[in-house]
Amino acid sequence: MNEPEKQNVEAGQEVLDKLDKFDELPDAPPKRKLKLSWTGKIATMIVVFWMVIAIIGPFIAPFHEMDMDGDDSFLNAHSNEYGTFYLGTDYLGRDTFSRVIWGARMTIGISLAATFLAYVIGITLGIAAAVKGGWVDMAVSRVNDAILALPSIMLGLIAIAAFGSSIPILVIIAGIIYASSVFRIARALGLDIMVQDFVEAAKVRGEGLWWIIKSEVLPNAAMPLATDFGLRLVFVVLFISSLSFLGLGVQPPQADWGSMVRENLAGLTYNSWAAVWPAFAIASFTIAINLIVDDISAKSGGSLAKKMV
Amino acid sequence: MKDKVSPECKSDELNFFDLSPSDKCLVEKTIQGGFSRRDVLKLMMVTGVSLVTAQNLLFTGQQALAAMPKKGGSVRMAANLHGPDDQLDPPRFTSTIDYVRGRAVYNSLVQHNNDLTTRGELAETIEPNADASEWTLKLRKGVVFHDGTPFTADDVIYSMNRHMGDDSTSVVKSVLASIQEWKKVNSHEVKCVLNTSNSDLPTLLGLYQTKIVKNGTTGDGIGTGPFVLDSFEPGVKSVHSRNENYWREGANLDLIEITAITDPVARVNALIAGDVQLINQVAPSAFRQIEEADNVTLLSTPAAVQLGICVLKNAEPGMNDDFVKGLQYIQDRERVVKRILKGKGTVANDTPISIAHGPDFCSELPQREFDPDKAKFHFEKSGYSSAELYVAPVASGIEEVCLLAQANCAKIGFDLQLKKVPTDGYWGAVWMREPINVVTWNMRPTAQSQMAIQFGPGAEWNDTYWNNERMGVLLQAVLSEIDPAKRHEMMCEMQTLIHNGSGMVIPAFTNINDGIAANIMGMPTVPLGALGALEWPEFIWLS
Amino acid sequence: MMLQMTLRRIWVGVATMFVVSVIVFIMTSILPGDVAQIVLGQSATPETLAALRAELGLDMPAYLRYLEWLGDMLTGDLGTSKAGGAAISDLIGGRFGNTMVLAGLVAGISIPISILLGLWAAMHPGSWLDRTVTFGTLATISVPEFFVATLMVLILAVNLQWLPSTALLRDEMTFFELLGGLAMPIITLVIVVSAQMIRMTRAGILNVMNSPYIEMAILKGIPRGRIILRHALFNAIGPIVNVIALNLAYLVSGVVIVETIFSYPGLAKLMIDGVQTRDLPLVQACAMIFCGAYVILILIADIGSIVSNPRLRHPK
Amino acid sequence: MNEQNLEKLLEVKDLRISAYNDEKQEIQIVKGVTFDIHKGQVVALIGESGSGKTTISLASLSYTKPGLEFTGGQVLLNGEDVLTAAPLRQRQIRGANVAYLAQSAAATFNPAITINEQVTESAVLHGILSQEQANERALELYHALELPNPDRIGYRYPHQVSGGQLQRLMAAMALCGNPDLMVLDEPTTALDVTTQIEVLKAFKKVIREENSAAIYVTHDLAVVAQIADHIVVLYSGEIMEQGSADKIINHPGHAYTRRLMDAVRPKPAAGMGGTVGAEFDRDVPALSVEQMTAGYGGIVNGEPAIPILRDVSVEVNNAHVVGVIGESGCGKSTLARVMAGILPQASGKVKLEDEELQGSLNDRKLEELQKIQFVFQMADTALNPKQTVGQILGRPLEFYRGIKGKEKRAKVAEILQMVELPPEFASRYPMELSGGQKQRVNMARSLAADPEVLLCDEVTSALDSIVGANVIKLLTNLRDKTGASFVFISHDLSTVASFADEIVVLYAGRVVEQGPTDEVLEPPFHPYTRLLISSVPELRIGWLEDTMQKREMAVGIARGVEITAVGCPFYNRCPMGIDATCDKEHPPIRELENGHQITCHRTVEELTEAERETQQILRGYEKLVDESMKVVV
Repeated sequence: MNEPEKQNVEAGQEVLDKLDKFDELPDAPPKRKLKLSWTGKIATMIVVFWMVIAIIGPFIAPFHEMDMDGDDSFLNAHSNEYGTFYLGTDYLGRDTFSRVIWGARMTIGISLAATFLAYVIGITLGIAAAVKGGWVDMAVSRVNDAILALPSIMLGLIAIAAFGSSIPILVIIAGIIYASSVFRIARALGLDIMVQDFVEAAKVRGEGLWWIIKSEVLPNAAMPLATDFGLRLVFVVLFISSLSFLGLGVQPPQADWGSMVRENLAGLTYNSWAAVWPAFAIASFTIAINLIVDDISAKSGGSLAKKMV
Repeated sequence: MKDKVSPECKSDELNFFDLSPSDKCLVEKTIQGGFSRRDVLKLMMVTGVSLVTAQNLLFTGQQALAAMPKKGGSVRMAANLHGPDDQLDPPRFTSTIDYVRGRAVYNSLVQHNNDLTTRGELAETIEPNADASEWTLKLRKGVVFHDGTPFTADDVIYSMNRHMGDDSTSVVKSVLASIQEWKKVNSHEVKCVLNTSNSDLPTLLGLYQTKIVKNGTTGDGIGTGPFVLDSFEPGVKSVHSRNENYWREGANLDLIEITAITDPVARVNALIAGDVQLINQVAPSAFRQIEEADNVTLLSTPAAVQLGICVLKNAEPGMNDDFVKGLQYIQDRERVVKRILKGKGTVANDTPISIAHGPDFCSELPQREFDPDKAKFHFEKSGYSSAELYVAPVASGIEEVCLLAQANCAKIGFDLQLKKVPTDGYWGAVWMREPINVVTWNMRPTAQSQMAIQFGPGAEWNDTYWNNERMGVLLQAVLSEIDPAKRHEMMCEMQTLIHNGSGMVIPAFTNINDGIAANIMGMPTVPLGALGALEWPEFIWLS
Repeated sequence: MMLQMTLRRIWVGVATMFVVSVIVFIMTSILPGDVAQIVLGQSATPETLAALRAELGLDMPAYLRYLEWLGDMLTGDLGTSKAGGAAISDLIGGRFGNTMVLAGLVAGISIPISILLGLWAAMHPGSWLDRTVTFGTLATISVPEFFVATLMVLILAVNLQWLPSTALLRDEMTFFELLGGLAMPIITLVIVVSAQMIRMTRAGILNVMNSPYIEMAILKGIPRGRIILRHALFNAIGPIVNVIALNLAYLVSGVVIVETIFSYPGLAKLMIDGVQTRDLPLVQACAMIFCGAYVILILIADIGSIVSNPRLRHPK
Repeated sequence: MNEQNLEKLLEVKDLRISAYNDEKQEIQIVKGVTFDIHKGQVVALIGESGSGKTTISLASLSYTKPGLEFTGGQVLLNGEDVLTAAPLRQRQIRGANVAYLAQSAAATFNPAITINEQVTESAVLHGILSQEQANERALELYHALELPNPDRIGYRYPHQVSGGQLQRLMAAMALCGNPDLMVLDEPTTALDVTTQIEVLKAFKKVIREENSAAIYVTHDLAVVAQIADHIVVLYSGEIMEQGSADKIINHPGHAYTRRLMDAVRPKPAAGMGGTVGAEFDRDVPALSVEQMTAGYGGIVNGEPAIPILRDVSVEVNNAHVVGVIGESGCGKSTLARVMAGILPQASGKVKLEDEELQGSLNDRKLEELQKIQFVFQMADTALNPKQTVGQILGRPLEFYRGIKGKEKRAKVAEILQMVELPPEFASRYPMELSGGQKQRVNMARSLAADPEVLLCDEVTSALDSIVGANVIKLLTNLRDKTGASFVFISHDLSTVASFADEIVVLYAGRVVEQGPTDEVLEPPFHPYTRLLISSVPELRIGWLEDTMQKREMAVGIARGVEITAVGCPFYNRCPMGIDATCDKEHPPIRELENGHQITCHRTVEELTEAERETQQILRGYEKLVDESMKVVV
């Protein structure tokens, strides 16, 4: 055969060698690590900041949350023999700055705890309902609907009136109430994961239900569930604060941001910022959390949508 | 009957009629001349009169000027609470909004004056017998109910009997327990037979709940009052229009609407925005807001509304007197009045009697001061290092009082935990049950009744379970004591007993703080309750 | 198909309502104090309490009271308020109207706004507009609604005096007076509910944007607008209507704070009052209404997603 | 034919496309590709997954998948560079000038919009046609593409029509706007052989009629041979060789091309079946199914509401490979699922060795489960994306055999070796593997249980030809190594034929023919088997044409499959059906030598005779066709 063909064959030969080593190109690039956008990075910093405050807050706060050392209520920044009130005082002449710092622990603590609880309950029941089906599903779903149908504030009101409003109670109440919406998602996810081939494969192998849930269903449900975490968290914070609107919520003098907004609303008229700072704190924290979540669960739909003309 | 208020002991409550002619005319002029009431107040403050007095002065002034009230106009009042349990049935009245509706629709037999004296309303005269154990009431003639039926003794007997008997669910049943029976003498005269002598009966007949309803009715809103009920939706509002054939001169306003705005901030905003003209329960944090606004006034009536902490004497830790002492000494009373009540209140001396009770107030009793060291000492002596205080926002300021106490306790190393509970169910589940809880009492017209209700041995509402025989003897004796000096002595002894022995911690009395539109004239100031004990519907007018 | 599922839904709804009534009953019965105590309040005495309880029939065992209530309920009798003695149908009547009016107006304004903004954001993912919308909605979600409301009142009512600070209605109001009177609560609620609906619309659309048929549409040279409106929206409608339904349910039952601040006589506040006065029949009645509303809304949402999904509409 | 004197429609010049990973490193996907397309010409891009063939084809629409970027070169459409065109212009090009046919029509049709709207929308939006014209145009295309009831199909929704029809409708969608160029991306890969023929036929027809140019992307040379004028052979983003179809098919220069050609399996015929060493023989079959009926929905006295299989009897002898063949929907997967116990049978028996198995897998004993392993069709969905290969393979070891820790790791490595994957793959996640590698892992998982019977459901049908061939090779080795029996289910007769010892032909839930491979692939055939065999494309230009002729006489197979309770299910498609018999009575089983069975009303003689005639006529046609081909060239 003539020259070029020969080269061709040689060229081809090395390809063949490659092929014998099953050199097939992967369908997808290796598992991508979590990449944060610049908003995500800023958000992370904010969250970390608040976390730190939540932990060390009480030690760095110039005043104790219960000290009424300000010259008068609803003053703007001033200082006196007790110290300096950087953000002014609240309706009782307490230092807003210190209370915001103290409040971080309370607010973040409660909301995170409650949200996690909500997820534990919601996922457990949701998956259980999805996997077991039948009357279990029916019963759990109805109770769930009932909780969704009743105004959460009322549920909180009743529970607190009945059991008092200690922090554990608050966490449990909020946890249960918001478990209902987690349940909806978890159940839906569970239903369509259960019909996946790899779950069927496990069944054919004769695996037990629990093993299937823990090693097949949960790992695959994790991410979609996480995307909802941010909003849940916001709702819990707001729920606690709306309880404080009805005069319940956390125990005085403990500061939680929601109640602080509530207590100091009257100050708005004297252009006192006592109500604005905690509101700002809530917003910054919750928004940050959500930006991170948005980042993690970045919808690839976006990338395709960008190709629209 | 005797006038309980003599000028000298009302030293700080200057009355319009005590003014010099020039001042009189100044006040008249300013009021007619449509000056904003703030101007007037400022003006008077300058002349060195306390704000309280000045306002008082202003109102009495207006009442004096009732000669030229204007007819017409309508006002809307927003109370602090309402709900599906709103009532038109007097024996069941429990909240301000019920009281004011009752005041608009019905009449009582007796009516209170600003100075806490009484005058007949549907009763023309009220005559006691020698030992004040049987009273004869001559009823007004020519009074008709809104539906045209004439008012007679039967209506009185029927209405008053609803507060008596085993199956009575009247809120004031036990207050009226001293009444044995009502006798009809003739169509317009009745006798009230008591089982003990009680010279204060008239005040009892002027309670919010002792309204006269039509014989056989249970609060369908048909009364003899200055306003006819147009519409009533529990928990929403009621509308009333002037009763044109009222038995006396009658109301000035054409229409009043009575509703409630439960959110304190919103309530004040509504007043300033002009959506409502009268509000009660103005929170201290809103005083400045109202005072700064031109179109509204803060009406702050000094009264003996106690902000009390009950320490049960029949339980731990209240049994221990030192504990109570500690809690009493840790109260920073000046600060409570100055900071929490923004000056709209008076320092209390751990007794329920305030200067507002006039001569019965024991000014000799030394004031208990804020003294952390004494408190520390007593707490340590008591052996307690912590306690749990149940708080519900039953009165504006009470929660803050507790917070302040807590802060101060913390400073002397005593751990006073606050347990906040909802107001609903508080009276049933917490008050008089939990070892330490908070309480407030509306001012009673007489010091005797005030103390009897709360400290009478075995009294229904002895909310510290402090039963002192001597107290009981005195409470009974004082009713039949005529000599002012002796009477005052007894009063003092009782207050001293309470001050030293009872489980009550009363750091301060709060004024009754209401907000009213500036163009409201002739506002009564009876200190027995919000908005002049709700006497306003019949008397106010718009300038 | 559609009928079956509608019937099933209704059946489920009834079941839910029953569960709700039981839950409400149990919860209210664990509350401290009863109607009598609340009504008599501070001035209660053992005798008066006993008398009142007898009068209100509170002396019979709890489960009997529940069964009695259930019986009346099934015969369409809501009973009378234990606290006030008024007929519950009267108590609820007007307020039901009010709630519906407010919810209706808010929905009428917020739903179009939300969907438009959501679509617009989804149409330009990553654009400044998208970022503003996402951020703005987050900001509004995360601030307590009473803060928003009070701020509104201070600005619009107290300072500028443009709008009434409260929604005190008169019976003889024209529609526009009504609109004016309700302006404040409407604005507040629109802000509160829109945020979430916008987010969900956006997310829902972007979710669908992964699908091959969207890529196909792009490769067919379909303009952006049509891709979103015709190709994406129709497939994303299910989750969107679901969120809308949940938000409407919230507007019916959950707006107690707004009702309180603007002292607007609606059902949510009534129920809270009911709870606070331990007025079981009243609470139950409200609970039934809320649950009913919830069930109906979800039903509508489901039907909506069926109509939007041919697979369910025309099975093979 | 000589291409120079035809004017160029599309010129691809040194095209380069890259992806960027998280570290912003450039990964070249297309490395400088150059080729031309002339008017009326069909150019095939052939290569395996990862060869960049789809990426290149999309470049003609100036489109890249998200994450990819054009990094060099030009794509000139009628002399205009589409890569640098303004966005709006690009939008016009898409749909108006260049139309795209995706691989899976089922996924690329919008489920919420009627077919007609989707077919016409592009043409209308680009202002090429008015809605009315577009509708007419669509209608004639439906006719041209030989779609069933063309007047009404437009009003239906995608989920209401079959895959093959959707594929053709997609063609209509592309052609509606009279594009200059069509891009067909693996349009027949997912289809049954019988359907594939129909679709190919339709495509070729319209392309000829419309005289439009096309890029045909595929990995299957046999298909290319039927439709392409010019062939470009790609491997990992580079052109190996290109040239006219005739040159590449008949005189392939490049070794890789030959490699591709080897992967094209020979036409199934006798003498291909494997042979089993005697050492594995046993007297009882490893697995057997007797008189089994199965289906979905409630079961009333042995009759399921929706029957899928009807009294099927199959024996799987030890160390034998039983190939189950049939069109999609014939119930071959169901058969496997019943064997595995995923779907309990309605009546009949399933036996392992000779003890009977419970219907539901919940009732089966652990060792029974272990002995029968099921290999799922789609490796992508059958492997948990959140578990590493190590975990996936480790689990059965631990679960069945209690192997843990170090030993487990060692065993996993061993198994990976067995399926010819490097041990270090143990740490990878499924999404980091290629299709073929996934499929190997998928099988390895079953092997890990060290089973007696492996049920392989379409394990090769999703794979490229070469990869598929390798997998088959692997299976054969495994069979010889482990001595396990295989039930190999596929719609691709030639794949089955290439290594099954016995073949079971299923049609509409009934066994129409079964027996040793050699017997089954030799006349006499059951008419359906005949149909299958003749549908397998040959690597021969012009094959499609003469098969078409055969079709004409052998009655269109376009007619849908009907699952009938009485009579022969194949009746309505059978060229030699006997009216009033085949449709009324259940056909008898005709026993031939060594276990060969044909279920048909026709006698063996009749069948043999028919076959002979067919061959004669065929030879006649082949002459004719050769003529016609000459004319074309």
